[in-house]
Amino acid sequence: MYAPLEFLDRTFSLCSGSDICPSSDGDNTAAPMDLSLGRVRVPRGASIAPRLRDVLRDEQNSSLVKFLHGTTTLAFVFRDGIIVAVDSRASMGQYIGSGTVKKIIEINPYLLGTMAGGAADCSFWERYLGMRCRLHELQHRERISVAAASKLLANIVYEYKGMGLSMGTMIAGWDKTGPQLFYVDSDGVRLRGTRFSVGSGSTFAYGVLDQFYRWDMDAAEAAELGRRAIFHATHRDAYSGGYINVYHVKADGWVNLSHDDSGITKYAEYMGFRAQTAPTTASTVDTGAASTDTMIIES
Amino acid sequence: MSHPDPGFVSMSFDSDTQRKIVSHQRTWSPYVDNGGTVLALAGRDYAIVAADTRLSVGFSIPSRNFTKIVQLTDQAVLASAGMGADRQYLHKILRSRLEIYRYQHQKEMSLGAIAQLLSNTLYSRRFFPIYAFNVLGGIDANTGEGFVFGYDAIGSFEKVKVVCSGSGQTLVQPVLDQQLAGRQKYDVPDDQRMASLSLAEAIELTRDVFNSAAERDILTGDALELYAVTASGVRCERFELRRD
Amino acid sequence: MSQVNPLHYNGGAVFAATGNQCVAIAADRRFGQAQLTLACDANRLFRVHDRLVLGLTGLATDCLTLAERVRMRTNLYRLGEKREPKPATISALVSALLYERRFAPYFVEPVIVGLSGDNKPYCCSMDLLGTPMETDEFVAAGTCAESLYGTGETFWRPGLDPEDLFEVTAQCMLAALDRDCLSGWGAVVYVLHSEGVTVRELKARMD
Amino acid sequence: MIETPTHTTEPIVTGSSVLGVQCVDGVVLACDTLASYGSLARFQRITRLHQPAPGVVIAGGGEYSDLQQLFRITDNIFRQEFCQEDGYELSPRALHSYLARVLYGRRSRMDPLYNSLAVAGKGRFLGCIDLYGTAFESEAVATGIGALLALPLIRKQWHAALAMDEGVRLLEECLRVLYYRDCRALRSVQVAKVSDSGEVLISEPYELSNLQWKVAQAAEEV
Amino acid sequence: MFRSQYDTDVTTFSPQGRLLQVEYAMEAVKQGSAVVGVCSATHVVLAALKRSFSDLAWHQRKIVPIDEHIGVAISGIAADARVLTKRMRDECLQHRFVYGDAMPVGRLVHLVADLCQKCTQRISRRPYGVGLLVAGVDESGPHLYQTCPSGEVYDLVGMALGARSQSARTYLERHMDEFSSASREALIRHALWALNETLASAKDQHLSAENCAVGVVSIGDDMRFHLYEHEQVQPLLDACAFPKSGGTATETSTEQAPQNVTDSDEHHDATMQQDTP
Amino acid sequence: MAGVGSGYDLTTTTFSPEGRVYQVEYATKAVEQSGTVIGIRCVDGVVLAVENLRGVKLLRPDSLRRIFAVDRHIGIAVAGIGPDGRHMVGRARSEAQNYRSVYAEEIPPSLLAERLASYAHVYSLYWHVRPFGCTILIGGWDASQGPCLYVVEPDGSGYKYRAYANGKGRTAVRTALNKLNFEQLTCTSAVQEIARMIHQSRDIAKDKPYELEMAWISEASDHKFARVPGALVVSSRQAVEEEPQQMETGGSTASADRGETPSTSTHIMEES
Repeated sequence: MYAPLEFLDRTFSLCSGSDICPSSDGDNTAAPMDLSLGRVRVPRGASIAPRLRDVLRDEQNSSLVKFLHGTTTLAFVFRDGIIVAVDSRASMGQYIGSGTVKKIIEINPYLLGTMAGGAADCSFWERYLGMRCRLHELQHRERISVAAASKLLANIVYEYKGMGLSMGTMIAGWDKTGPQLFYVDSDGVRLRGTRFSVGSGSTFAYGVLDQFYRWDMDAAEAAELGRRAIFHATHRDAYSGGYINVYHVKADGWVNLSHDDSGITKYAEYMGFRAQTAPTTASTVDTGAASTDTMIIES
Repeated sequence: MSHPDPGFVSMSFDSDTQRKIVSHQRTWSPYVDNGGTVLALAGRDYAIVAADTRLSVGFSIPSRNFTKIVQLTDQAVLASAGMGADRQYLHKILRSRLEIYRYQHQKEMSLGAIAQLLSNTLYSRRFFPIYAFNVLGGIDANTGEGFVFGYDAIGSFEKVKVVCSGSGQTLVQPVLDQQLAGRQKYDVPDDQRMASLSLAEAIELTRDVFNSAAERDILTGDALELYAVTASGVRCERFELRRD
Repeated sequence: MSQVNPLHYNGGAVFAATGNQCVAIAADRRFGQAQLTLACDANRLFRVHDRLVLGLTGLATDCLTLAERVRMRTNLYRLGEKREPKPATISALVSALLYERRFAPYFVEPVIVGLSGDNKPYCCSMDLLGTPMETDEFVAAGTCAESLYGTGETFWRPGLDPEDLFEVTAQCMLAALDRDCLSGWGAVVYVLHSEGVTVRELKARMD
Repeated sequence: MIETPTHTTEPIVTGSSVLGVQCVDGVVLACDTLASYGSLARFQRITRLHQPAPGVVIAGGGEYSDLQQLFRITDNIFRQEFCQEDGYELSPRALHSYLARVLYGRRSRMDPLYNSLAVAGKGRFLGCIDLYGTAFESEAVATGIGALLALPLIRKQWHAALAMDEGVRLLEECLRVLYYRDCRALRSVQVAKVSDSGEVLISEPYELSNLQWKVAQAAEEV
Repeated sequence: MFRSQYDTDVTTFSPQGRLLQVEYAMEAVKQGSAVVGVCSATHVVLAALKRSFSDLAWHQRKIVPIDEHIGVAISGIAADARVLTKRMRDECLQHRFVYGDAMPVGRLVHLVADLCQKCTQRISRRPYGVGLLVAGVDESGPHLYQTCPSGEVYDLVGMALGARSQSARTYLERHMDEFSSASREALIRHALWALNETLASAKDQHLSAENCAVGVVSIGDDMRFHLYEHEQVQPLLDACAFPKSGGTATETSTEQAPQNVTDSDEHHDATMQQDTP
Repeated sequence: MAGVGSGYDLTTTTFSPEGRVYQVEYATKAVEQSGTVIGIRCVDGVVLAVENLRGVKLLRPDSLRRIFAVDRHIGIAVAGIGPDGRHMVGRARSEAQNYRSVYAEEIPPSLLAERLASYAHVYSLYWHVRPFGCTILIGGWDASQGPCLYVVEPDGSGYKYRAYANGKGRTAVRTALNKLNFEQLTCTSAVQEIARMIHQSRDIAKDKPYELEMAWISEASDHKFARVPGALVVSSRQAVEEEPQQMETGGSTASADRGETPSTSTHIMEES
């Protein structure tokens, strides 16, 4: 549009025309429906965000503020690649929103991301990261390095620093330089390392991980260590639990190793139930005959 | 219904209690919880999306017949609890976006694509969230199997077989876990725990849990709108609930 | 994050339900500090005598203190009255003990269950100031009270015999615990019936 | 960047309840003629009913300046319709949906029009919108304190064959109850009747009659 | 038209007070393949001849649904048409979003017309080179509108645009008074016959399932715009036995295998592809 | 005319040596192409009339529109390029609404005319836009001045008229207008006069069939913009068509030379 046309519109825009009070009649019309489609509509820092924050922090909105949070995730580099292990519980306050969340996000066949903190934040931005990595491959005709991918995520998140994003994520992958592991969080911290655990149960996981970690473990042993660390976190941390998912990042991409129930099977296997009698299955209680038997320990 | 929390007595250990008392002047909150419970469950070849029809503001009920469900396509139905105004806005936006999709693709949007669209729509308002707890249910076009999706307010979603949301969530979800998802059948392998109910049985179960929820949750009641999605299309039924 | 409310600090849940000449009370086993689980063998059910059980959940220190005070007052009662107290009596006692601390209350949600003389089930719960709520259906207390009300409302029905009452109580307890972070790690069910008490330990998720 | 405007975050000059009931031959709206300034009954002869076009009436409670702005908005809408001259007549339901979008738009800019509106129109249409933009249709509508005091009464008396005159009497009875109990209410009220075919009759303000002030127990015959 | 200095800028008046660039834009409408619209008291029918730009290419889209109750036939530069139809769809959705009901056809058409007019008064861009036949229904009944690059709007009972549409217009003018009471099938037949007229002069060419599209909207129960293309249009074609002899001297023998349709007498340079999809 | 082909008449930003802006004059030429448009201020209101030429036989009967409502008390008739006119009408409606949101009163036609004149004028100043190819007749009712008729020309000039005509048959109509006595002319009689003037200004052989579109802001429509009742229009048109004799001056398709200055007797102009 030629500059002079803007001048034309400005001189004759209606609000400047009326001298008494600038009736920006724009504010009375119904809010137009935003139809932008197709492109991923990345959230802008809404101009009303500052005032909104104290509203959202306001107590009676607490049920809104509580998005899905809490978790335990870990990842470590070892001789044969990277083991990534996570739990599967997402909680809203003390209520378990879901017990079957997939907290390892498959960014692409060579890159994994983990989810800790805001479930929506992590899944949205890591899915967005997957798109950016694909574009990188198309432009440079080679896979993006893990360092670059994690830097992309860190820069994106830094843009929204202070606006309430809550993410603690690990980017694990195998590129030309071998297995790489980065920790990126919503404060913009980005660290390269060999052993990380993130989430409310990370202290428990670190305890097991630090004690049994060795560089020259084989894949099975390393996976078991990861599984064990997550198990202890789920046992001790109230906000972790559900299933233990373990992935192994190898030269030719990641592999989904296991998906075990931590609360029952793994507890029985690792801690041995004090129970003497066979485990019971508590099945349907319906108006019909009470056909079930429940695990009974004669005290 | 949350346990009667002794508000006046709760000595909050919260570190920023001091700040809360200081910044006492209340900015106007754009949010209000109009309550309501929504539920979605799926069987082998059907999906049920149900919601009560009560709109409450504080302790009064301006409307006993406020639908919380919108039929997006003949294979996908969405229900939202939480704030009524945000719900109406969200449903209008999604209906328009689906219309545009039909223009561009000359076909209906698949259930999975709708799920992702809803997640992106919610997340695009990450810093001024749409206060709606959504459950999306429908039939997967190619496999013909029923699926439902549970959401939080800003778009984190998960593909499951049964989900409940809204003010009666804590009342209803454990019952569904136990009766339908069989989460307490500890020593049965995961993939065999799901009770396979027929559509009629599933409708019965839905009515039971809503009656229980209406007993204990003051924000749920009046009537139950139930949409049954099958390969042949969508059927809507309506049942009365407690009106007190 | 979760030490906001003292009633939820240590976690814990109690559920009680009545049946045909029997009553059951169940409690979880977790003792935690906010998100940290310290012990999986906490006991919340205090057996006053074979036909009366007091369940206490909430702030652990208050529960233990209150339990001891109830035990003391019950023993004085036995010495004075030379008979065992009826459930209603214990309810009144607990209610009075709580209201004494009206302006610095015990953060406890007691549940009193028992069988009176003619095996009539007694079931009562209170809030932390001692407001008695007697019912012949079921009661719930603790961090997952709503979930317990939900499951109770659907599964419980009047006139259950001891075996079925145990089954219903167990199902309600397990289903609710699996939806709550701060309760679980095992559960115990006491069933008081005419012939006596059966105590059973439930296998629950340990995460 | 200009400081975000914090306009009406708490109402100053306010109108109280608005009542509405759907009858078999039309819809009745009723409200008193008071705009209170806090606890001062300041403006006692204002109208909270407005007829922007034949066949539709809107009434509102809450911030009176915002209500006047809403009346202007509806006038503008119907003036545009007049100028279009294309035979498209904005239906009451379309106006209801439009006003819901306006209120939701203002709410989403954290600058709400602090009102709750009732929209009555031909074809027995009765809709309600609150300051958040929550819009719904119902056979009985009451805003403000009316939702607590009057709505139960209307719902109890309501039946499918309720005629408009009975509806007027019913709303008058509710206005009496409000006058008894709502300290922001006034005795002088206005009633609008919108018939099924669209004739609109807005009464002049009149005083409520036969009020009962005797203390209940002492009254021999009640 | 001798080359004069008044016909290069859209903002230049000629001494006779004409806007030549706008008139040239109206010519672009004639380059498009033929479209016909007819309107009765209860229905509006659009029929369009679809062109394909090589033996391998699919036939272009000439009839575009805008909303449940509105459809548009385009003639002229197809790319311009897509911009306008997309805008029309957005406006209809916006109206539904705000008012909750269908947008009146007249209001939408005048909005598009104002868009076209804007381009004729500013130098920053060329006018739209497309004419639209808008068929729709609303409370005031069925409507057929035509918009031109100049911003002119006509409320019509029938119209034909595009290449050799004059013959179709003469057909329509001759049967004008039969339209208002015509039934749905009769109206479709009129539209197809009119469309067929435009082919009369071109040798060995006739309407077939690939190159013909029909759009119908009615004020009946569903008030929806139905688009018939490919095999769905065949029964409509069969229903109207094209006149072998009489008025139009076409000997369109149906048993001839349908050749691919290339407008042999069409000449347009490669860059300015008319009606490219 | 001197300007043609001299190179001085290509943009609005070029003066010819003798000080004329030909592009603006060519714009007023465009106005004369359309059907005759007449506006008359009568004692009890203002009548606007347009001879809509039915260029296309397939048009829906009486669907052509050149008279638009701007507000409840103001109507605009457009002579010249229709779309340009609609653009002006859109602007007029926004001005009216803007005025109302500030002063909570209906906009006086004089002020609307002035605002539209300056809007049209700016389009005749810059090279990246072109002047409006239409003349706007603004008929309205003003509490203080009663009925009033304003006309805005493409060059941005706006004057108040007792009566005005433009378009194909303008010269014949203007001569007829001079004969009218505006002190007693009522709206209904004005309608009949207009029907006759338009009929006589047409050259039966060459001109296309036409539809008579009329609207007024009169006491009959209690000072609100309204279409003249169909019956009155039809009856006055039939009455005129039955009259045998022909007007002696033939159709005036020849475009009158723009040379005449606006102040000649054909325009009854008052200072606005």
